[in-house]
Amino acid sequence: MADAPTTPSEAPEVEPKERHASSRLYYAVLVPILSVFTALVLGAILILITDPAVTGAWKNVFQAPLAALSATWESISTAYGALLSGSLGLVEIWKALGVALSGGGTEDLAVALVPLSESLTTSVPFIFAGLAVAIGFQGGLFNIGAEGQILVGALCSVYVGYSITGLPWFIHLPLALMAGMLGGAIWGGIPGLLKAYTGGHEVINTIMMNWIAIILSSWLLKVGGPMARPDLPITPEVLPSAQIPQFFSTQGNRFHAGFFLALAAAAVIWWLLYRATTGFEIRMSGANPHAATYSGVKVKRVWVMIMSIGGALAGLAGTVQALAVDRWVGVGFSGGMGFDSIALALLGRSHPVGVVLAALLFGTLRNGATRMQSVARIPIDIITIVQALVIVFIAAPEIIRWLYRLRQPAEDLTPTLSTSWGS
Amino acid sequence: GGGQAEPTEAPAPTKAPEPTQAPEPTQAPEPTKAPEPTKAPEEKKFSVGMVSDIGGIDDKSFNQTAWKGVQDAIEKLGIDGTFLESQQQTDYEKNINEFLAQGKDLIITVGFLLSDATTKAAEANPDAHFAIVDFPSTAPNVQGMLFNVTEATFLAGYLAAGMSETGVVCTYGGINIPPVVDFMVGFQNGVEYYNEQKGADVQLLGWDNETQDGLFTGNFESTDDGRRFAENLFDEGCDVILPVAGPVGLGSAAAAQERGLMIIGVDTDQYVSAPEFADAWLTSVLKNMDVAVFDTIKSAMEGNFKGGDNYIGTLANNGVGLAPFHEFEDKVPDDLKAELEQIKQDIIDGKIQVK
Amino acid sequence: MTAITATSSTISLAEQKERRRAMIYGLFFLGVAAAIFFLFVLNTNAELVSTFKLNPATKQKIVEIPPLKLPSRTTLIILGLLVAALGVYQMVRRFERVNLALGVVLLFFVAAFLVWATRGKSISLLGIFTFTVAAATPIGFAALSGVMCERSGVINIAIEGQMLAGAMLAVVGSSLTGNKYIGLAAAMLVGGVLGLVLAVLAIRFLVDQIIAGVAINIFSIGITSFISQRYLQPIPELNSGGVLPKIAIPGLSQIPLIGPVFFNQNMVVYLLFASVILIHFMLWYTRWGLRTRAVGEHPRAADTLGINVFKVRYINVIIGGMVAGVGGSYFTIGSVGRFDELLTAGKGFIGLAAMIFGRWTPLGAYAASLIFGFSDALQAKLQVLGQAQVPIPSEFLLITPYVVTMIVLAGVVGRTIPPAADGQPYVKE
Amino acid sequence: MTTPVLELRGITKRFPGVLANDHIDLTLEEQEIHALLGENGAGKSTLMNILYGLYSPDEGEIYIRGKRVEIQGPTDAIRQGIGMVHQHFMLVPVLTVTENVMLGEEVTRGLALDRKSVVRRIKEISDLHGLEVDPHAKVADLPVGVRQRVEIIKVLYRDANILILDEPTAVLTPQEADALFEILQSLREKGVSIIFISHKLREVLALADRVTVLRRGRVVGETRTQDADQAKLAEMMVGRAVKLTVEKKPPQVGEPVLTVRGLKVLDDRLQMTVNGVDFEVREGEVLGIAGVQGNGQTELVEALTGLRSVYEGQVLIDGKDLTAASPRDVTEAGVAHVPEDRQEDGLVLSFTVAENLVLNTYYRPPFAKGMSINYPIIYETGEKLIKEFDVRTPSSRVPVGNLSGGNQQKVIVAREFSRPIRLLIASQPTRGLDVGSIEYIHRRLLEKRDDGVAVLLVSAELDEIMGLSDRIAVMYRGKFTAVVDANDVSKEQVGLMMAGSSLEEALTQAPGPEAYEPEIVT
Ligand SMILES: Nc1ncnc2c1ncn2[C@@H]1O[C@H](COP(=O)(O)OP(=O)(O)OP(=O)(O)O)[C@@H](O)[C@H]1O
Ligand SMILES: Nc1ncnc2c1ncn2[C@@H]1O[C@H](COP(=O)(O)OP(=O)(O)OP(=O)(O)O)[C@@H](O)[C@H]1O
Ligand SMILES: [Mg+2]
Ligand SMILES: [Mg+2]
Repeated sequence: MADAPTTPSEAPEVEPKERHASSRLYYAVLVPILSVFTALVLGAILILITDPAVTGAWKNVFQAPLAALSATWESISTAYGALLSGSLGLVEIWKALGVALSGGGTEDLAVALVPLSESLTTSVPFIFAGLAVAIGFQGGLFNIGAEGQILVGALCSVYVGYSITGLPWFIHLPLALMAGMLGGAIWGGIPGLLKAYTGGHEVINTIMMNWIAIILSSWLLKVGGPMARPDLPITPEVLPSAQIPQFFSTQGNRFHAGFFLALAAAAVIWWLLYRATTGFEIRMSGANPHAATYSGVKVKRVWVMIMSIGGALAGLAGTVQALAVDRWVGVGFSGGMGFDSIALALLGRSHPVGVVLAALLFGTLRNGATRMQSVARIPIDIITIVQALVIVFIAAPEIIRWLYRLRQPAEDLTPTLSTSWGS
Repeated sequence: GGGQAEPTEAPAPTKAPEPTQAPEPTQAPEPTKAPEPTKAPEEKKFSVGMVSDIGGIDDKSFNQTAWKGVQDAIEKLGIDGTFLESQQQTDYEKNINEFLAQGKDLIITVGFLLSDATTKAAEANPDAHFAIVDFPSTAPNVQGMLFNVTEATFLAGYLAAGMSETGVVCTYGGINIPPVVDFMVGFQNGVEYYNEQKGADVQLLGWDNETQDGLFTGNFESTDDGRRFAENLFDEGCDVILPVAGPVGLGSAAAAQERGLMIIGVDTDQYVSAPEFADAWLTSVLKNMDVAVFDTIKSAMEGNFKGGDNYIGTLANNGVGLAPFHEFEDKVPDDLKAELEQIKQDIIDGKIQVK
Repeated sequence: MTAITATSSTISLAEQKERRRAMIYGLFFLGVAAAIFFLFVLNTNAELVSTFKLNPATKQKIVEIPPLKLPSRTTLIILGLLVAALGVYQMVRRFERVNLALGVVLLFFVAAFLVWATRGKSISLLGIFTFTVAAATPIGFAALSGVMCERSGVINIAIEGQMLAGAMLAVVGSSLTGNKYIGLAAAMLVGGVLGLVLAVLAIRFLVDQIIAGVAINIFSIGITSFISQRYLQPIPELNSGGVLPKIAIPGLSQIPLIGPVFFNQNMVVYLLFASVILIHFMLWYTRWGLRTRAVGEHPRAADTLGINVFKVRYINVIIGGMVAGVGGSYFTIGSVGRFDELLTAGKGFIGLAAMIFGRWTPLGAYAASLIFGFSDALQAKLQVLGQAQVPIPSEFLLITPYVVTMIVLAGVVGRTIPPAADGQPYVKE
Repeated sequence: MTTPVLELRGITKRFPGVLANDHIDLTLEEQEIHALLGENGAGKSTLMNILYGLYSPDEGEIYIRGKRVEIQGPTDAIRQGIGMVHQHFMLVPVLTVTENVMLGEEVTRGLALDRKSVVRRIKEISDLHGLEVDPHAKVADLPVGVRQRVEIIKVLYRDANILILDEPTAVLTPQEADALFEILQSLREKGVSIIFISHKLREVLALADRVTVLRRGRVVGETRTQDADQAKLAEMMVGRAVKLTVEKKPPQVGEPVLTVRGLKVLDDRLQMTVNGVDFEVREGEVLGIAGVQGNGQTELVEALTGLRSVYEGQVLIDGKDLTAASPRDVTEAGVAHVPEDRQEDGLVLSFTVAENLVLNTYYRPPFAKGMSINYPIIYETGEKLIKEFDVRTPSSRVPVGNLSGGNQQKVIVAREFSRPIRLLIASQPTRGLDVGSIEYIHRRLLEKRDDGVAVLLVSAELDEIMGLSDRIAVMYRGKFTAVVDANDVSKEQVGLMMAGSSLEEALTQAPGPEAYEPEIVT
């Protein structure tokens, strides 16, 4: 077809390759970083304007301008300083390292490492739950049901963990893990089935499943209920043979093997999405379900599969948390993790590596928020607000571009989701 | 007024038990190599950290009442008090650890949900001092705080039965858990005792000791549920209601006020804490956690920490009780007041056995 | 070279499918009848009577109507036979409008359930209805907000958050000014502002509407809890807004049964009635409605006729937010006069289901809200009757509204078709 | 010379990477029908959209009756008396005709819409211009021809005296097109000036007074129709002489590959859109299905390819029953499918070119082994196919959405033609493509036929059907009016059948193929 007419667009068509590559980098790195930063700044502003010491100082700004500034600095540095020391404790680690190197023993170091390792521990369920939502996004489904799936997964695994006795750990632990995955998979799979075969929208259905899980758990866990201890409305403790081992004996250091399980899960999901035929089908169904159907993919089955895999991952989030950290489950076990996971998936741009990084960030924030709450007396809800802002900025990168006067990228790679209620 | 407890008056523990172990007075246990998060305070105050359960610090129920005890201590004893709100159960251990790291002199945990984490932390840190609300002591360095609310709700049940014109009284709870159910059990016993004594047939809606099940909103949040549940019960003829669901009960107060019916508060004297419904509060079932917490802090501060021991709030020590009738003072018949006084004495004397 | 004509078989496949479908319905009806017999009739003693009270239990007296006393077992047998008859008719003759028949069968089943649960006892039927209207009010506002937004093509999943903010602002506004109607206005305002935020994100920044909505929900939860803890806890005066008084509409409120249920309510409930009717009228009979529907179905077509698609969507989403905000005020000044964290408890999402159930129409959405409200009311009544009467754990009854929502979404009542451009951002060429 | 009704001066419009309009001048005289001609992407629609205020020009001026005007949006255009019937109809299907007509220009009494007075206006307009339509009908229920009338009424309701029609005949039968022309002529008599875009040279010559030809965003010529013929116009459009018909060898027909018996299919609204169809397609022949869009062709193809369930009837491929087969079964049975809507069904725009080239074979060796995909081989194959099928793309790793329409279609053709197949189902394979691409795809299609593949061609383009098919089936309201040998009928006769005439009527009412002049231009 040598004589094909050249269109006016022929020339610029060569360009997109490089633009594409650079814009991907741009999106993957710059926008999330700026989003988190901006959200934290806004969080700081909120802290300041609700801090009577600061607002009081600013009322007298003309008499004592320095006082106003120092009150502002005081308020913010206390809050975010506590956040930092509670989540990373780098200064303490540095000092303790010095002590250890100068032969002062490693005991200080072990203690100094607690905040950091607690941050990692906190991020473990976030990794699983973030992956659960991310795989949904990849397949064009919006899984708001992580909350319920986490709870159901935890309940199933803990049930296996305490009720079956006499098994060696290498059978009991995998069995408990499988039970948790299965429970989550069923809880996620039901909205998947409804979506595929009746057109019921997964957003509403997963929310309903969350409520159902929460209410059912209160039935299971009430005193005298099927899963409760005789005297307490919580499950019995998981037997040692089904516990995921923790590594350190230092007080407060709960770092456990589940962390590596989470990284492995991320790797498996990465392989599944980008190196397996299944992932090709998932991504195809997400990007264009019509074309996927046309290509012979059974999109409905893929939807059910995505929701089940997502459910299994969320179930694992609960399972690992229960088997490694808590060792029992009570009402309100999953409190709010479902919302966190959405932010995580978005922040990680639904890519497993991104999700892991986002989970580490959130784990750090959440963990640091504890000290921020106790030292600076900032309501822990500030983290929720920061999270909502992160979602907004990630989803509307134009705001970030406008704020920081960034260049318009070659093309927008924002993942589009299912947007309507139709089938 | 009858023998109602003045909630502000600090009840003295029945007997001052000898500290089981010699406490190092005032000198707090050496913070286990705590990283100092901020600059050190000028002078070392006695520091108390409170960990709430997932209900949150503002649950209008035990978290909040316990926190009030800490606040009172801050005000009156000049201690340094702070709280950590748990959002997930994982936070229990973490929050306790955070306070351990900060070297708190006393860590107060609220609710049976924290029992495991408290026990674990207490065993790992024998030098630290803990107190747990609504759970018995499980370790030598943990003080338990328990409340025999059934004693008080027994009185409330008798009172309600005596005050009811329709012969129907009712109750409902937030979630089916022991601290909630305790209220309802005592209430039913009180109503039944009234029926027994008077040959009456006052009915109770919303709870059944037999099946251990009843009416629950399923949450401690939706005040609107409280309103609708109350109206639901009122429609069945109930005219005295006892909601055991934290803030949800305020919804019922609004409904009771609107219909000119009676409501019984829980935990604190709700006539004081929710005066907007003043003419609806018949009385309140007091569970003086704030007082217990205050006392615990006070004795710990004074070096009399009672680890391994339990504080048990009873009618006898005014740890539980009925609040004054306030606006109903004139409407409650004197006979009934006298009977209540007698029953109270009988319970204290063990003549009436309350489960 | 010539057309080939199709041969027709004796009974077409289509007809066969049709018959099988009809059979399945018929069998289902018979199954319901059997359930009434085996679950209810056999468990009911002959001498028991179910009593349904029809008078309000308030002190002010209106026209008394005697309670409905039904012999439990006889009533159940009659209901069972009626359902069985419907089933037989369906098997033999087929109902033209089979979904209507299905509705009637389900209604009879619910009635039978109530009669059985009340055997030997009495409950207030009027109470069930008033509970229904009350429970349907926030759901109805949420559904109406959804209708407003989605008719113009914007999915508003942020209703929950808008209600939460509305609830808080209503009580704060009312506490600060001492005027509950200012509280109402404040709720409307904050709902509108959050509507504007959704609109800006969805329309201006083309953010996926569901993500934008979820973000607003999370934000609302965070900010209301934050403010609650920072201000409302320490300063209780900020959190005592009082409750809007009930206003009995003269005349109408005297009608037995209907009067106490619908015409002795507070301003928020009346506002809902008014909004339902007003939005119904606006949507189908006014310029604004025509434009809204056009924009929700085919924004480009509207654009080519000089209609400002963005403006229409902005207006609708903001009004939708305001409706949700007022709905939020129901929880506080419409009910108990104080704000508590997370007090909306998922009603916004149930409202969305009601909107879908009601096929994106105001009247349908409100009717669906009443059904949800009824399932809520029923559940609470059964709990009052207690385990001895209804041996089902209370938690299972609590689950009912959520399960009903899922069943509704699964399209038991037939597929519902959303506005064609629902959820799609409009990009000008 | 009077002042022209409309004058465009130096209109320039740039899109990212495309100069869509490059200093275009155009005049429209009073009571003139002015045709705008040009290949795909020449910039015709862009120019008209600028005139209608949907785009704003980067440079240039617009004069109406000698007065400079600013057109910021459709509202301005409507105020200036400009009305436009768009390439894709701009009607809201769920609304009635009345509601569609009044939309944006509503008549109200108090708050409420005054539908009655609008109905009266519509009746007046339709009586005056012979535009018959039921004002109360829902637009969704109307056939395409009537919808177009609604569009014209919409314009006249707004008192437009400049009427723009963007490819109005693309979706019409020849008869419907003739009716439209009569209406347009009558409008011209009544003082309306018309701009008319078309790709059909014959129509342009028959209807227009004057023609302006665009190429690559520029005006390359303007002529009165008296002075032009088809060959001249075609050459102006493309810039070189164009072969307008395809050469094809006589068919070597073999065994039946596709056999369809008594097929009935429901559409999404559960209407029986394919209502009893029987036919077969044999090795080495092209069966063309002619018909106006919306007569069931889409559903027929979807049913054959497993995308839609069959309500009744049977589909056999090589004797194997594939009635209830899945799309994958159908693909595996050796069926290739060029879908009607390439962006919706045929491609995943965010996937790379190479990924799209294996969109329905990714799971098979050599592209996959077990569960894992072999990307190196996929990209290798991609590069090869890109070369072989001359897809213009910077690399195989570019998202296919970055390619132009013609090249996107080539990706699909490359994917479907590069594997061994027995049956090729091509739906609207050249829709929206320019002459060069059309030529290429037609050649490839006939190559397949000559290799012994059975070809089912579905097209709304009568010329394409006439040019490629060995046999022609005319589809009307879900049924085949006739299945005839392509040599036995004329275009007019097929057109009549497309509009609903029976075979007998068509044969008697229109001249046969012998009367039909060959249209070969060089
Ligand atoms: N919104 C747009 N953004 C970018 N490029 C565009 C846009 N609209 C049109 N183009 C480009 O502008 C050029 C002219 O397009 P236009 O639609 O005017 O062509 P046309 O002559 O109407 O073609 P057709 O005969 O296919 O209708 C094409 O190259 C097209 O790709
Ligand atoms: N709406 C649009 N938005 C952005 N880019 C567009 C749009 N329409 C077309 N383009 C881009 O403009 C260029 C030309 O597209 P178009 O389909 O008009 O080409 P064409 O001239 O018709 O080529 P072909 O002959 O291959 O069909 C392509 O790079 C295409 O991606
Ligand atoms: Mg065009
Ligand atoms: Mg093109």
